[in-house]
Amino acid sequence: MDPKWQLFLDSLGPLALGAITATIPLALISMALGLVIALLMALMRISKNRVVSSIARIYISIIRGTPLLVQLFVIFYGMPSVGLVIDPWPSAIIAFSLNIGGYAAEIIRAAILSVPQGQWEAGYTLGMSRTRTLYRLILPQATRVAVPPLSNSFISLVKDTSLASTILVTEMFRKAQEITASTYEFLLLYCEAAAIYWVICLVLSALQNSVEGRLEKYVAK
Amino acid sequence: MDPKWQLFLDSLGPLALGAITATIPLALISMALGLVIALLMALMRISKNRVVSSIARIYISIIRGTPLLVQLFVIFYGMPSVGLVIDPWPSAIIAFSLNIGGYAAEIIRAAILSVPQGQWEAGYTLGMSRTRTLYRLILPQATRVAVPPLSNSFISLVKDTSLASTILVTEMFRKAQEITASTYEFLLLYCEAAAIYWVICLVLSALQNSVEGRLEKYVAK
Amino acid sequence: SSGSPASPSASGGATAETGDTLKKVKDSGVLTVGTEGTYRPFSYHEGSELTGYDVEVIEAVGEKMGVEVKFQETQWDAIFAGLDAGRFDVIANQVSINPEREEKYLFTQPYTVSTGVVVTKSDNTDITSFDTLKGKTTAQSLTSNFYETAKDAGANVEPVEGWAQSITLLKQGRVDATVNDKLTFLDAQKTNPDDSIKIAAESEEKSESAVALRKDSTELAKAIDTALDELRADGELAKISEKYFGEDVSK
Amino acid sequence: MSPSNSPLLAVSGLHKAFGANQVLKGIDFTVHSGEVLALIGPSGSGKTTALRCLNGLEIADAGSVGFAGGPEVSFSPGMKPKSAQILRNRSAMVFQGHHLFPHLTVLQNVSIGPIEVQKRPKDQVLAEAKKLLARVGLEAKADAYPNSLSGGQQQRVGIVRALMQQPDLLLFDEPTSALDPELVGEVLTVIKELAQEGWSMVLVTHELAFARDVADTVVFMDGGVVVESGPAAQVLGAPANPRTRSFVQRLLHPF
Amino acid sequence: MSPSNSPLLAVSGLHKAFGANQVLKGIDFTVHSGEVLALIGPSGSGKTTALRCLNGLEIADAGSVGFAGGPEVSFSPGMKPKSAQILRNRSAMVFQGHHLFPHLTVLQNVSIGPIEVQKRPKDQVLAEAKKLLARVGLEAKADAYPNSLSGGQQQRVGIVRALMQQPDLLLFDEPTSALDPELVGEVLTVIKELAQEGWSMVLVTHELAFARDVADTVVFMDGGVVVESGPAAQVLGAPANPRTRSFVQRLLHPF
Ligand SMILES: Nc1ncnc2c1ncn2[C@@H]1O[C@H](COP(=O)(O)OP(=O)(O)OP(=O)(O)O)[C@@H](O)[C@H]1O
Ligand SMILES: Nc1ncnc2c1ncn2[C@@H]1O[C@H](COP(=O)(O)OP(=O)(O)OP(=O)(O)O)[C@@H](O)[C@H]1O
Ligand SMILES: [Mg+2]
Ligand SMILES: [Mg+2]
Repeated sequence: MDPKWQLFLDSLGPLALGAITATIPLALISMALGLVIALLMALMRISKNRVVSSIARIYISIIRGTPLLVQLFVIFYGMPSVGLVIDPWPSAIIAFSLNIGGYAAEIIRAAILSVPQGQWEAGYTLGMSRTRTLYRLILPQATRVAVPPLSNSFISLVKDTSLASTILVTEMFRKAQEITASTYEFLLLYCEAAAIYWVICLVLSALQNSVEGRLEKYVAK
Repeated sequence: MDPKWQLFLDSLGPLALGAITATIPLALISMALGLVIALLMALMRISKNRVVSSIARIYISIIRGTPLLVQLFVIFYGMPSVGLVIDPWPSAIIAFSLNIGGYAAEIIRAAILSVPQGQWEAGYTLGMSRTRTLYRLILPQATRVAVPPLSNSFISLVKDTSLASTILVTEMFRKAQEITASTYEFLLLYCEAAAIYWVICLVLSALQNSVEGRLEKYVAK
Repeated sequence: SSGSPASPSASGGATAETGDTLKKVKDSGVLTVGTEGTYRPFSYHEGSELTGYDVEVIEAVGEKMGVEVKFQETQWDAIFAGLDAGRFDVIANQVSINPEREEKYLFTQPYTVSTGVVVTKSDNTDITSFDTLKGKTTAQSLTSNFYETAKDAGANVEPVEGWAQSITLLKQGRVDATVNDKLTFLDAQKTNPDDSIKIAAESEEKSESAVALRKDSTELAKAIDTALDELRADGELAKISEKYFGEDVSK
Repeated sequence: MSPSNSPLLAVSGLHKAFGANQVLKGIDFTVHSGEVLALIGPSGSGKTTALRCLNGLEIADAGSVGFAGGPEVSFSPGMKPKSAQILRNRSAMVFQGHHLFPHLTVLQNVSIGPIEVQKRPKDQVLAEAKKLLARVGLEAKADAYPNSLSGGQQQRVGIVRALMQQPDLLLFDEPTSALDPELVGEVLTVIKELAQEGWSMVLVTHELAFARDVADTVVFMDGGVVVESGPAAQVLGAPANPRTRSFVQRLLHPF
Repeated sequence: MSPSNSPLLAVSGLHKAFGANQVLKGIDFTVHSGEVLALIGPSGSGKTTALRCLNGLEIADAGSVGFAGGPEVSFSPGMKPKSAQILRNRSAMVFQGHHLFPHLTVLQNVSIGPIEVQKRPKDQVLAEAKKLLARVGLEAKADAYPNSLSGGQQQRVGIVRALMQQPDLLLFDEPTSALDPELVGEVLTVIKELAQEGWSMVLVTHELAFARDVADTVVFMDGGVVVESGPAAQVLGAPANPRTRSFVQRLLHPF
């Protein structure tokens, strides 16, 4: 057998293992936490309180305006200088969550704003508070609007987890680098990793479509 | 003066120079070419010809499903194996353009689809061809819808140009790494680079707002 | 142009850790070591196992000291920052000793002595020495010692991530040469025999690599030196070296 | 239907500006128990804004809205929206665009308020909801989602949602203007029946023929003031004010 | 208006299905020069679909649409949309939702077709456009963007855009159903004037009173077939078919 092909087959196991044990959990946990942050930031951003909404605006602007790599480095290498030594995995999760928090905040905000004003008023006129209206009426409808862009963010996140390799987290891309280091076949290995990312993304896109389909009824017509 | 502060000031010049001579032109040229590719792909994607639209769909899926780093490597390190040796700068521009082409295609497609069907029909009923209707009536309206997500893509691209450093393009991030290599102050330098990215992004966001404002009249109400 | 670093003394010391690292290591029974894990044959993975010359050497040192060795893998870019931040106690990753580094960090006695080599395509005839690199283009890892070596020789340096990329560029004809550790070249030839490249020149001066520590870890440095002495004395160090290189490169 | 002497609702001196745009410039009217009041007037004259003030959805700058037996709300600039919320216990709104909740079934749409806000017993609420849905001919649609209904059906659900609030006063904002012409009838019929049953209501409408048929009183607004008001037959049949006359003429004989 | 003997437009045997939904099941009617034909019927009966076939916007599965002096288009399944485009030279469409181009000024909206497609001389087109805009009371709005106009003004621009095509036949698809009730009058008045000037038109409408006033012929469609057709006064005043009768009744007396 062609030795390259052999290497490809041999690497498949370790790479897939890296994807399953690190890339995917890292992405899932960070996405979940990031959505909580994003919801909070989105609500702060649409708050009428100037200070509150400015804080959210600056947060979002910094997260979106600076490279994720730097965000990872600041948390992992920078925090110790203020006495906070955080382990690699928690560091990665914190950084990715904060990052998703910034990107998804804008998505959630736009989704909330896309729900017709009349839906808020219909809630108010039933005697509901702003909060109850938000949770019972607006967010369920905003979800449908937010799913496609959020799953795009999630797909980006899956690929971005490769940056965790720079702060000692051994995920799939790091595995590829390790194999490269002893075989010097970096192009083959990187393409193989890319193929696995692609498969993950295809699966996620399919999931997205089915979720979207199920949420279809949530859209006012 | 504090030596860190001194280093910060000393580095500002080289980093800014890197941004002006490499980061920004790289991003601008790639964005321009990428938009052309994206428009083509978006049109192929909405074509009624199954083959044509499948080609576009697969292209978009691969671009969005695989890491940009790998795309860069394939073009720079992989193409020579089929006899195509491309210099660093052209390689970077090709990779970034193809990448933006994939992401922006979906944005442009969505924007075209967001123009009410009635606008197409109004064009047809005046005797216009599909092509003329597209260029004279649909695209100008789609532009307004596409500007915000496209400028988000552009902002991402600005930060992503840092990956060009891996294929021998000396842009801002590479400059920061070079300074780091001799001073070991990588956190300071990376944060400084991040700050410059942030400033660029703030400027771009401001531009986006003004463009959006000017396109306001293009939206059907 | 080995220009002096802009901030020689500012952050050399531990940012997070102060006081005696040795005591901490002894108390916890764990020596934490920073290493790349992607630098064959010094620090790399065989399957999922971290291995390599540096890895085995520092493990042997740990054994002599009676402590467990724990590795933290990190990329070269961030390896000194990790040391500064106290993420690990020492670096064992072919850190070669040079004056700039000595200003900021502490080194033990060297455990690798090697030479730099100029690698070119086999059919290249105009590069025959370090001096003939002048005006030529070389591919170098930005963070390695040989980056400066190549620059000093007057070459145009293209920065890359590591050996694999350097050789790829060389074979694609995009660069004329790469200056690298002779040991790396030998290992690469062992793994992937390739007669399209050759050693065109070898440096006169030896490069020495040692364990790097924070400036304040003087006690720990002494302890490691003692352990290395013992390893030399009982032939252990030479044995490890033979295993990887077929000869003793530890002196 | 004969209005009693102490009014159910007294609106007086309502003023409201949006920025520099003074939309309401002192609106007064009363609604007696069992009375149907039709609010008519040109587009932009402030009808919707006035109606929203009655429900506390809009905070007027000045004036007051008072219900018999309380609450009475006196508006003032900078007033907290909260203070006007008590008005929602007395009246219920049917919107032009129905604004049903697309993610809830018809039954959930009409019972969410009574169950979650008014905290009435769930069983009782659902039974009442089913009765009212049957009343407007939609018993079969209880578990359907709003999007699967026709415009007329949606609007009838909107009316049931308002009735479920057990209000003293029903507020309608052009309940048929977003409907297909053929579907207008089914909604107007329901409203007419409610009026005949004795419900008090304020009805903003452009259906002058309908207003003439069901309303006791017609209030004609223009430019933020009440130009003319009185018995329906008089205001629509023999308007005193030339502006009223021209408006009525334009709607009843458009070409 | 007395229709001449050879028809301007002859529609015969139009069939059209969307998937399993057979929308048109054989539609026939003729329009003579100068005749106003009103197409009425319940929602979903296929009126819009039929009208769109006349303009080649929809490709019927079978049947033909023929204009006096050509073209005549015979539809067949799998026919190229291109082949029906020639119909657009003879008729012009006014849409329900006006569909003006928001990025073009009023003047550009009405002149883009004649200038860019018909390649008529620009000066001449612009002069004609201004004349027609003045004719519908919009000379002052030539340089405004559609969004700054009221619904009635937008729809009048839509009519001018169709007139600028110099068609033989005007097609209207419920031109006032998206309008505020008060704005309906200004558009109906324009259409009525055009009818009086002798324009031939097919008018899909729910405004039965208007149809009775301006139409020569009324065609009542239901379920994809023509149920009844004849002189306006007869079909609307004394419908022969019970379905026509119930429909007319429902629209004229909704409550
Ligand atoms: N939330 C708001 N912000 C700013 N202006 C508003 C707002 N609501 C209404 N207006 C303005 O107030 C004026 C009156 O509006 P309103 O909706 O009360 O009129 P209306 O009589 O209900 O008209 P229509 O018959 O078109 O429904 C209009 O000029 C409108 O633009
Ligand atoms: N492009 C399309 N694809 C699928 N179905 C369609 C399409 N256009 C129309 N239909 C269906 O064809 C039927 C007739 O539609 P059409 O718009 O012609 O009716 P109409 O008589 O104009 O109704 P209305 O009075 O509501 O405008 C409807 O059931 C509609 O859902
Ligand atoms: Mg209103
Ligand atoms: Mg229709």
